[in-house]
Amino acid sequence: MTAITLIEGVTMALARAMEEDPSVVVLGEDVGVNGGVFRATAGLHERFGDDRVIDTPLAEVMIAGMSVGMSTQGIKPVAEAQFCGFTTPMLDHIMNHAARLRNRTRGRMSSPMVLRFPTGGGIHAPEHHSESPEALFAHTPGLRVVMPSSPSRAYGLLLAAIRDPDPVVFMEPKRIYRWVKEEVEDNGEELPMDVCYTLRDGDDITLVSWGAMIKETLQAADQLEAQGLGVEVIDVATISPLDMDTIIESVERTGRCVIIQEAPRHCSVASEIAAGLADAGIWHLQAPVKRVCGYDVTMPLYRNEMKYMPSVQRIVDAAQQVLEVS
Amino acid sequence: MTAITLIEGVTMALARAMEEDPSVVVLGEDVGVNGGVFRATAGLHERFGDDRVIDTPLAEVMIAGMSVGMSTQGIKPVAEAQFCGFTTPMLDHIMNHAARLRNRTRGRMSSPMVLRFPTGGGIHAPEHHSESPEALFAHTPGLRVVMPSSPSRAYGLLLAAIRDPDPVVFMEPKRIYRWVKEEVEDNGEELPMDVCYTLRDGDDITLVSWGAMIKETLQAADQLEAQGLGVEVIDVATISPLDMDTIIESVERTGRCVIIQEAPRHCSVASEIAAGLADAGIWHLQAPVKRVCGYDVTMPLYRNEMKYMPSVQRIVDAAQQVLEVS
Amino acid sequence: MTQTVARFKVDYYQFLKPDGTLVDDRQAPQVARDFDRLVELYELMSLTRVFDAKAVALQRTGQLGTYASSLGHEAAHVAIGAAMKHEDCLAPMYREYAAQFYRGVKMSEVLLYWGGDERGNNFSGPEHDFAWCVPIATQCLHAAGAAMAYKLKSEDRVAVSVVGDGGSSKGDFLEAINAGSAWKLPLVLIIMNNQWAISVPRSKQNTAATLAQKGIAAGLPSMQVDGNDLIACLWVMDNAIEAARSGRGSFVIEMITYRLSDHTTADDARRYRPDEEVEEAWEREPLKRLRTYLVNNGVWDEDKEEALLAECREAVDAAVEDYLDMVENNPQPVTAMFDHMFAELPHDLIEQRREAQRHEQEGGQL
Amino acid sequence: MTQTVARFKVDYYQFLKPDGTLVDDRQAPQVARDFDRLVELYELMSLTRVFDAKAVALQRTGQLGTYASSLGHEAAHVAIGAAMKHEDCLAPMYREYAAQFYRGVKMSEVLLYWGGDERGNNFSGPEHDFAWCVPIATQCLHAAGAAMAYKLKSEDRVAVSVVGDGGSSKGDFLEAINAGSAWKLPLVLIIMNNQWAISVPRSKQNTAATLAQKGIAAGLPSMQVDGNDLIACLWVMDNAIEAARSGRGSFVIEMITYRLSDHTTADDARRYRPDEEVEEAWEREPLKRLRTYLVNNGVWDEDKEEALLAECREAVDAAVEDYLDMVENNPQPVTAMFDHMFAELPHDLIEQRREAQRHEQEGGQL
Ligand SMILES: Cc1ncc(C[n+]2csc(CCOP(=O)(O)OP(=O)(O)O)c2C)c(N)n1
Ligand SMILES: Cc1ncc(C[n+]2csc(CCOP(=O)(O)OP(=O)(O)O)c2C)c(N)n1
Ligand SMILES: [Mg+2]
Ligand SMILES: [Mg+2]
Repeated sequence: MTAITLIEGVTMALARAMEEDPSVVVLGEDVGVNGGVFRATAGLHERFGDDRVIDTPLAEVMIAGMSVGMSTQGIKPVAEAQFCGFTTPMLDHIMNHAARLRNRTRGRMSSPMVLRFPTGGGIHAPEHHSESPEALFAHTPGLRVVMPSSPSRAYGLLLAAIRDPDPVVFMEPKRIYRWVKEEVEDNGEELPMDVCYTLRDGDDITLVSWGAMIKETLQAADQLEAQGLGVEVIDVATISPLDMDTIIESVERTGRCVIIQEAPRHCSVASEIAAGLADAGIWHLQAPVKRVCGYDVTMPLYRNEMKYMPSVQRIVDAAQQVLEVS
Repeated sequence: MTAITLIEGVTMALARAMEEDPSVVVLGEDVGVNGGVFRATAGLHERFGDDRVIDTPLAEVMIAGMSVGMSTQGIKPVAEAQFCGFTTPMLDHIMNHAARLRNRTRGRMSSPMVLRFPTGGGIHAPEHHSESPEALFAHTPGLRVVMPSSPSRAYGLLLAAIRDPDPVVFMEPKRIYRWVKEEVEDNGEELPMDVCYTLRDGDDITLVSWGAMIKETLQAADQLEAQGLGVEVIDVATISPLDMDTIIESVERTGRCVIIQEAPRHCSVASEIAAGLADAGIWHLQAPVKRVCGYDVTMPLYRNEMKYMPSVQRIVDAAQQVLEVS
Repeated sequence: MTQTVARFKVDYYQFLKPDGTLVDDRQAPQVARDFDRLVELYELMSLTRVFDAKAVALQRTGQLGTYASSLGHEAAHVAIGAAMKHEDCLAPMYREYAAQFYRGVKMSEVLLYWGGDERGNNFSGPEHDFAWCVPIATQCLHAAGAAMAYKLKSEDRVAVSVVGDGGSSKGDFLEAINAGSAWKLPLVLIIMNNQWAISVPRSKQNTAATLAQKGIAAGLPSMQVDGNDLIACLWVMDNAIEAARSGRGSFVIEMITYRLSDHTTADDARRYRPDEEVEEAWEREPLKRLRTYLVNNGVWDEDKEEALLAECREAVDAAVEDYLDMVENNPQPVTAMFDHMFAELPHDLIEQRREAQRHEQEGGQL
Repeated sequence: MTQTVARFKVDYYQFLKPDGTLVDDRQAPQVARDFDRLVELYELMSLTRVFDAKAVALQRTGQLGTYASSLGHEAAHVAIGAAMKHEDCLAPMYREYAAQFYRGVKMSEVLLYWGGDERGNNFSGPEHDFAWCVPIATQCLHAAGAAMAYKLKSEDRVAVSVVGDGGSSKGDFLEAINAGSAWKLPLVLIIMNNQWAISVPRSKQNTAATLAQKGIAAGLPSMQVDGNDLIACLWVMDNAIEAARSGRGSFVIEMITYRLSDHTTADDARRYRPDEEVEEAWEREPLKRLRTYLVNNGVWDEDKEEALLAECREAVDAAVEDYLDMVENNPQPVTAMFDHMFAELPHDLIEQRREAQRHEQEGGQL
């Protein structure tokens, strides 16, 4: 067992899944010899060959549509979109077919496929490389949406995603691809795709986040804890289905909640969580539910991208605002 | 002045806009000689000819992409997607270009275009004809999203949309295309695209909805009022930007709110409104905020579609639940 | 300096003329003499036409939702079904009933589907066949994916997809052609050129001489065939499918036919096309010419025709009964909309399912 | 019966061989003798190459973000720029700097863009030209839309778009071809076939003989040209653009060149392509052959070359200075991300803008 990064957790899960199930194929632009532009599929082509690790023509509609087709005929496609911004042309096949095939045919057919892609900002990339479109997928019935924030969750959740009998959208927070190393055993153990992961316990306030923002959320938690506060940190990780129970149970204790996401706020995952609290969680709330989000503007080019994303300071500010309410 | 239906309001606004601005063109599948599958563009081809009312090849990506292109070069495209389900292939150009052009070029270019399409269920149509994708558009920075629920709002808001210097997604609730007739003067007066429309005043509960669900919402309000309750009914109408002020101001008085939408609940417009209440509206809330939505499943084929959509009964039930809390 | 680096052509195939005689006796393919096969397929074409009329009538009387008629396409459709093996995969658009009937789909299932009941998609045809596909042309990429799966698994199977003249303008179709070329997939793509995409005529899709030549974009063998000529359709389909099966890659076939009906029952074609055009098209329709040919060759006659039609009507009536029985006496419960979303219902849907059930029991209706 | 209903071909154009001599003196077009134009364009090609090296160096030293080099494409790019009129519209992909320089875009603006500053897109080129386009091939439909606008307004303007060999597989490009055909748009679509789409070789995009033949799908005139031969590129572009301008519809041109650099500075091409291939490609690169030709014709020499390079370096250095001055001394405030979202800031963004401003003043940074 060696310490690995999040992206190495992805690669390890891919290799494991391909090893254990010959129907698993990886496809996408530059996933083959090149090993993916982030190296997520590094080594797989050498190990599994042309028929299992497939460089495609440059055509996202095709990648998505053919993945749907393959998935109905005994192949398990794990398709890569090179960047989050290039999933948009895939939405038609993902939303209108992958998410619907089982229901459409009353179970006769299904579309067990994984769409994985790097998401989020902060790596000084060009336009369309830094978005956080999880809400688009999460709003679509029939899809599971997953975003790990640690090497072990990347490994365990991707294994679960690939083994799942239904389509899974697996979003990889590329800003933290190589943030921390963690000891992860390549034991083939998957993690559940329908629970939130509580990273820290605390009784004064609940911080809810996922993906790369977990980094700033934990840093904000450090600052708040240094002030003697008990901060509960929840990594949503599985965005759809959303485990509101864990969040509500936490807010039941803390009475206060701040939700942190990189995506714009309007009609977002953060909105969903806040709405859940406004319903089933209302009696526990001792303060407004604050959402610290990307602004409702286009993700700026890289010189200003960090000013777009929630900073530790913005999270701490929001938490303090919420904590001030008595 | 004659009484017209909602769809006639659409047609009247299109004709008016084309009359007053020669750069306005209507394009889409079957919008020409056929006058649109719902007759929204009826008579326009005859009146304005081939160059202003354009039947396109069957290619949604092309319609969206060319509309973006035209809009940058002095033409004002009003593109029709034949049904809501066929906007998905358009999302790439709408989200990644129309919504971004002005910002991308620091104002040098812009994409003043309108994408209009019939939305929602209840007319016994096949699959992909009955969806409510407003959240997808509303989550995207740079787009205005509008959905009228009356003939006069259809007329006034579509005029505003066409005259707006930025891209507008104009969703037409087809179930109520011909629900009521209203006297609407063809006076060229537009309506503001950033306010909610309060349809009824009341002090006991606020019902918030938009589009075709306004019909059931008003019917539910009737039932509640028959019980002696004061029901405020707000038609959101302009989904993005969302006028939370009007909603919060109402809830300040009523303390109770039910949000009704046809779309699935997860990460939806209803979620956004509830989240807004959980933040700025929290001190006014005397009860949980309930969302009565389509279920988080694929819109069923027509035999069961009415069981998918919020019924008057479900709205009344939710309202009563909220009203019972003391 | 100029140098021609590539040359291409599109051939057109027709064996049976509209008047029911062969274009050229000596050049007719073997299938033109396979009367057992031709009679079998003629019978299925006839059944389809009877079915079609009934379905339209059901819609007119409020017993069926919007229905897309296949009137005029019977030869092309039946040839597609007849050329395929069971293990091949069909990714249809929405009107290829004759192809599907050949492959085992029941008439009652077609009715269920257009009757607004998902169970129609859970049909008796090959379970690996795709359901009807509403988002135009997307089915072509599903077929390409299926073909890719067969290729990866070294299975001798072919995927077949059908798209309309309108749908052939869509990127999905064009990307499917490219995929077929990139991986030499066992894939047959058929453009069913019935001259209209709802109200938009073929001439507005583009100004090219043929639609078949779209295959040339990716170097695929591309041809046109008279889609009202069963013999030509069979010959072209048989050859393409077996070539695809034996590893010779993908094919693009434009079948030229005519949509004799409205686009669907929700359409009124008189708004946009002249009656004369339709009348003229009736001259070329597929059943009459085949019947003439069969009669001329002594394998068909008035009595057989009458018996067949009676049989067809009976079969169709039985199918209608099955359909109505299903939707009236055995409707889907509200829970059905939850139960097939996932292999296992996630926690959030368990709750919503319960709510829906409660509302149904309370008789909650709009 | 078989009947050939359509025939097509793709021609390849080359006038100037890699060794700097003409393929055939007598067949060379007039532009081969227009030495003023050729020298002017050679100078711009040289400037672009110097600029390119500098941009890569800036990225390596952390002063620029990811940068897409145009090394090896200079002839093709400059010909595109030179063949267009100011009022024509260019919808580029992301590396056609030489075309854009010709049209007035400043080097400092290119740097600003890759330096992560939107102001680079607000460039000094024609204000109706599109900005660099990241979502591959989408620009082709914007060009088609622009062409449609010109057609509707009866303006004698042409829209030009460029797509890569990779990008030519995408539905957007294929739908743009179809649109060009459907409406006979004044549109020139260029496939810049530089043999690689990041790590994916041309041969994996499809197995067709040419990429140009994609135009045949919609009946457009389609041709190949040696993209390293300025004379051929100019000749083909001049002709296509003027034909498009005079109402003869759309054209598809495959320019055959080679990406001599990594895909972008974020890429390491040694991972996937052999050095020998690149070395071999250097033999065919566009500058050397043109220089040889100009020298052979007595319009260029060593001194001029040296003076030119010195001039280029100076101009590039000045551009770098402008760029760095802009981002260092005049950076965009946080409010810039709000101020161009809409013509008029909606109420929800007014609030968020205030919040962002407050955070910036507090020095809020990640
Ligand atoms: C993506 C998409 N856009 C629009 C429609 C609406 N629509 C249904 S059928 C049709 C015309 C199809 O014409 P064609 O492809 O020629 O097939 P045909 O119906 O003539 O057989 C249209 C526009 C759709 N179903 N899908
Ligand atoms: C829709 C889309 N998919 C993927 C990418 C990522 N990407 C950027 S450049 C590139 C390769 C482009 O190759 P080609 O079209 O041949 O142009 P070249 O870079 O060689 O000039 C890819 C895959 C993108 N920008 N857009
Ligand atoms: Mg058709
Ligand atoms: Mg390339």
